[in-house]
Amino acid sequence: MRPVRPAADASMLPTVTYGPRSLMWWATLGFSTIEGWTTALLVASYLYLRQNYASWPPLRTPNPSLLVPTINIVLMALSIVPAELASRAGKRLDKRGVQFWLLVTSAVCVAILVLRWWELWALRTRWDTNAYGSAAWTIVGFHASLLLFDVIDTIGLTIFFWFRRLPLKSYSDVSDNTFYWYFTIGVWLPIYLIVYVGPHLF
Amino acid sequence: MTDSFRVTLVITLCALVLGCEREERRLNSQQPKGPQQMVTQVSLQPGPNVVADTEEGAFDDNAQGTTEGQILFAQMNCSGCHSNGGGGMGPPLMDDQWIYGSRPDQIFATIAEGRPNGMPAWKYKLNNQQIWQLVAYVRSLSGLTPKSARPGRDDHMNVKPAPMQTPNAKPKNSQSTTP
Amino acid sequence: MHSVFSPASAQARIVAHLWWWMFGVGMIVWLGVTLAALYAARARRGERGANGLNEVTPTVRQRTERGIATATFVTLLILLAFLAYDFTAGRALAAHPKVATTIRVTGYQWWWDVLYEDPDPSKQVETANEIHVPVGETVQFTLRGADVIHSFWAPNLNGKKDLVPGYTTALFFRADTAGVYRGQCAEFCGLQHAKMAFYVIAEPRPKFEAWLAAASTPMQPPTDPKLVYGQKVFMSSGCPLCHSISGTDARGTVGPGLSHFKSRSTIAAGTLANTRQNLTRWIQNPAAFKPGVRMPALPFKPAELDALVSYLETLK
Amino acid sequence: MTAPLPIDQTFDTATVARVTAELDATWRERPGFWGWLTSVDHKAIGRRYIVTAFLMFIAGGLEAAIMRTQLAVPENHLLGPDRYNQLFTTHGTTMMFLFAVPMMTAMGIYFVPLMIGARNVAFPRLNAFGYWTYLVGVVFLYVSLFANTGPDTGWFAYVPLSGPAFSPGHRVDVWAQLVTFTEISALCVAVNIIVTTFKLRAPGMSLNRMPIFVWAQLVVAFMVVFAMPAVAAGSTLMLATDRAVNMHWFNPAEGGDALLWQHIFWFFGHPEVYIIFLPAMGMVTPIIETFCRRRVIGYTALVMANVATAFFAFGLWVHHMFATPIPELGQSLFTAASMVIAVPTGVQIFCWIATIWTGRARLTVPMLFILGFFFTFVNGGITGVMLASVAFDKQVHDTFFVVAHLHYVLIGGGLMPLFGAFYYWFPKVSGRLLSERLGKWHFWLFLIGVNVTFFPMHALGLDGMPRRVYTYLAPTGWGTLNFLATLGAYTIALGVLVFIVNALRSWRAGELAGDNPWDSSGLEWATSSPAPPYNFAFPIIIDSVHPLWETNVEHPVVTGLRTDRREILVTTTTDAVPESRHAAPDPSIWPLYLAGCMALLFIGSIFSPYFVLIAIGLSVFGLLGWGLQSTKKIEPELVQLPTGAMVEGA
Repeated sequence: MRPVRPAADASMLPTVTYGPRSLMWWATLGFSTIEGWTTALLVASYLYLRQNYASWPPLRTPNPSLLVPTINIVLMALSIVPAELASRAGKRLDKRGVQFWLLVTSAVCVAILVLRWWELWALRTRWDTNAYGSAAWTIVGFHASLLLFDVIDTIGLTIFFWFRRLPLKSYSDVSDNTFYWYFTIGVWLPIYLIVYVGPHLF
Repeated sequence: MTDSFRVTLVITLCALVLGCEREERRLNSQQPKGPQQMVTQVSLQPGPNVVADTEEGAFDDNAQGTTEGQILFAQMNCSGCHSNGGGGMGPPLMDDQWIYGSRPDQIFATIAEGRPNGMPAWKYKLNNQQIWQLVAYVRSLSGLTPKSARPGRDDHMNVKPAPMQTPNAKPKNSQSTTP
Repeated sequence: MHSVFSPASAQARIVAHLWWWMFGVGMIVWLGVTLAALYAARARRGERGANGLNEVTPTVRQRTERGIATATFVTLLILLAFLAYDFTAGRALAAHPKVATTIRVTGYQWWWDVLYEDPDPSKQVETANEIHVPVGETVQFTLRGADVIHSFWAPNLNGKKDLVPGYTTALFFRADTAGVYRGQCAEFCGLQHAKMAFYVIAEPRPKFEAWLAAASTPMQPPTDPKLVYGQKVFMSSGCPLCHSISGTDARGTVGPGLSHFKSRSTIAAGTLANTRQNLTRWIQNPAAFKPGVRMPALPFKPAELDALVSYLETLK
Repeated sequence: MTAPLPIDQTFDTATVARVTAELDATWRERPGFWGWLTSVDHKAIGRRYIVTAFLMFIAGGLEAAIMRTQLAVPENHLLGPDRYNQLFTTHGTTMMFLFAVPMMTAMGIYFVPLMIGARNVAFPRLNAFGYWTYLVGVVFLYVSLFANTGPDTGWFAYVPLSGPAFSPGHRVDVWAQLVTFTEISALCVAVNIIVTTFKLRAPGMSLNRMPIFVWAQLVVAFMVVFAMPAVAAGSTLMLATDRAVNMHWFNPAEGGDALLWQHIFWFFGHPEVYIIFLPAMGMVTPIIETFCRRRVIGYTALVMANVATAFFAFGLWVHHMFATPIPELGQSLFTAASMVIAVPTGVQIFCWIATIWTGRARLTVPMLFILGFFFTFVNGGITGVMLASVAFDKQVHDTFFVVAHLHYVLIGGGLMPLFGAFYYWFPKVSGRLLSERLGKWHFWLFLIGVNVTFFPMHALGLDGMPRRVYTYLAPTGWGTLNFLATLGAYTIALGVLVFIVNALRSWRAGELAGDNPWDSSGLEWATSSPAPPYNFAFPIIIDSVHPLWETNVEHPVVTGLRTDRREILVTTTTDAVPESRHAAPDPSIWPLYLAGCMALLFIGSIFSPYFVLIAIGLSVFGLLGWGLQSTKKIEPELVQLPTGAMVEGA
């Protein structure tokens, strides 16, 4: 080992940063990419199977119902507001704001997750009826698992913020949580269009 | 590392006990002995008047045997009367009603000996191993065999494509090179 | 016996040439690179520079870099040549003259069902594991997988083609030398993937016609009492549930058809020579030769077995 | 918080000693078995990965040896078809999923932080979680194999053979879930490597100063992110559901499609080959540079070649499906891609040969393995180009020709450099050198063995011997070459045995190496061998690709990182300018706990859906515990708001 000569001092560098400067943001980005790509492959398979059918959905299979899914996607759109406000409060280190908006966000998330159950049945077919049913159920089900993970994450964060004294870096986690939530609902939009609206159009 | 291997060893031993029976592939069917001396016309009370030999063992908890039974069920056209276990000309096999008893040896007798009103005797057509496989499958239809050994959904390759799948020219048969 | 090296059809010839060319060029490249590496390892071009690192003069370095560029360029050329050759070969293989005969081959675990299509159903000929084709004519195969994926491959005649359930695939070749060519399933298809062979018998038109005619005649009922008994054994046992014999009530479609069974050279998809002794042992216990095979060992008494075999031996 | 240290004057050893002592206290592993379970040190995890993966290599090798013995003579009765199918499936699965990929990524886990001058990976607990998940997979597969539940439909598990109708029991389920475990662990490693290389590089190590090995690992990490999800989706969400809950993804009668599986599998399966092969390429460069004592020629070309290979790798999966019914037009496209990918590889090889040429090669064992790599790999590469031709591929596809090809590529392009790397970096890990004498025995036995085993297989394939056959009939005339191949296989085994002996002996009593035995240029050698838990007492500032070959006598370093907690220096993505300090987590049991939940989730799902619910319930606690641990310590922090404003507080 060669002798060392100090050439720079890091003691003035921040220990808590936001967005692309924080490692957690990169982890979120990484796993969002993986999950998004998996969804994309599932959707591609769905469209591939579609080639095997003359009519889509198959004969004697009704189109998926649009009521619940539409309600849910509106909810998702609305959920952006509290999520964004929570993230902003986090960026102001505003504890009260974070607590309140996280609570609202979790409430909406739970509502969305609950609606997801009826959303599955809104497909109006079963996973074991035919390949169409299998594909649709798998895609919606897989996204449900992403949703579940996100809900656990958000609720956990909410609990922490209400009942524990937290280090300041948790405020940065709030905005990463919002970031992940945006991804979760962002990846849902194409699913909604292809799996639920698609069969109605062509 | 070593610790995880000690654990492995223990689990292995347990798994050996659990897994083997279900997963065993019984490939060498040894020369089976001829059909036992059973009287072919049967009394109507449940149960055969002779007990079929179980030397070759029932396939109840053997996955491969049950699946072979499923294949035989289709090949021997049992569905002709029993449909896919739902029943038609013959009694349904999926419910828990058993005219001649649901014990493996009873079902064995039913298949081997036949029963009045149409059920033919199969003992001259199939060997005991095959009959035992059918027994396992028939019992699996009404959930009498361990779930882990029951066959999953059938690919029913040999039937025509399901009605909802009207063959679509473009993506398939891309290779048809007929001039 | 069956090899890419000894092509017996127009198609296989094209591929064989392609192979020998690629082999030659490949060998040169392989030796070239290896020798270059070995020479480089012995070369001592670098001079000690700062920190005892090996440096070379700018001119040498320039020459080296030019060398790298040239080598890359040559690689590219070779690849383009390969590509061009491959495409021309591909086109030649796809060139599809008039089809004389169409044969439908269906893959089962673990045997091949062969059907000679004919507008007149009575003239359709069904056999198994042995395919007679006329020499010098293009024969088209329609391939189907009945259970799992198999692959139809006779190296001397043409490349392989998969039999994928749910798809119908096609393959054709023009055998130009008479002979018997072995083929084997080339896609892993379960327990007996190893023993799922077939034979292609390429013979001149007249011989082929004769065989086809013979193959389409129904079997005559036996007269000799022993054979009559043998047929009775066959019919009253499980055999007809799986096997068919033209001209009788045996119409099973589960196993290979047995009409003109004796005219085939092997039993059990190329596993055993078709002799009386083998046949007897096979019927006694098929699983002894092909563990996992679907054919059951039926409980025949010795007399029954003897008569049965004698009867099967007459199905010429 | 330690007092700020004086800038721009060489430290007296006392200061260094003080800092090192403090760091030792902060970064120390917990003692005993508990410490072993909770460790989050990338070196400890990486070492475990390497050892486990190597054990898997031995297991897979033994399976291969048994298979070769079965095939040595026609109609051999050593194994029946049932056992043989389980063996060849387990061999392929082990080598691809449990040896090759984990081994390559493990080398990344161990060496990337050292090479970029970081103190740990970006997410140490995720790293541990990845290892435990992988270990679950390992144990799961081998327990199943011994329980006669070993998968038996090939490492590619083609439907419908692997579907519910033709694979009764749980053998294929075992395969499907095992794949899931390895995917999860590979993805965790990938994310870790990407973020580590992007954010934790030593100050001054801009992207164009990153060691080639790190580049390779980074590129491969990205490939993993885009390749692995395919097989995860295919096996877990399609094949497993087809088998468990009667879905119809692959059931033609209900509109499913058998070829869909092949597309999905090979979309992963082909990049997989490069995921194994690129890191090995990354190992070649430093070895050549060190033993020819010169900078590699064409650094940029090598990096570009890596990236290009990664891109092409996703564009040629169909060349595994030339015999299936797919449009011919598409095929020729994939042919072109499969041939073009040979160009970047060629460029790399030419650059290396030029480097050796213009240097002075010392033929140490690592260098011998590099020469062996040229000899073996180029052969495999050429047959690879041949196989890209549709016409030719239709003849040899699924024959022993392909077996020969893939072993030449994977052994030549993967194992040879890997063994070279073992000899090269063993002192870094153990502080001792491997024996050169045994190493030469190892090399020659291995090289001869490989070629005697696999070269005859080319001929066998062209003579029509299909793959995956448990036996063959005598008249086929395949006996002689098969016997030869079997002899070769035993030679390989002997060579590997020599290596094992060498490793075990040297680990205890090998010649002491010192910090930089080969006088190499990489940053990993700038610290003691083996490295302390914190790797570097001070982040070293560098200004070239070969910091240790610069003439300066002392390392300029960054000071001011806290020594009373596990603080690591975060730098900017492209130019590696110090950006922030990040408090790395302490040892934790939660990774193990969550891996356990994973095991319950996926293994349980084979038997009953209720296990899934239970596992999810349990993992909620795990996630909470994970979060609690990282929010336990309340300490004064220096917050930089997105506005740029700095706030100090707790």
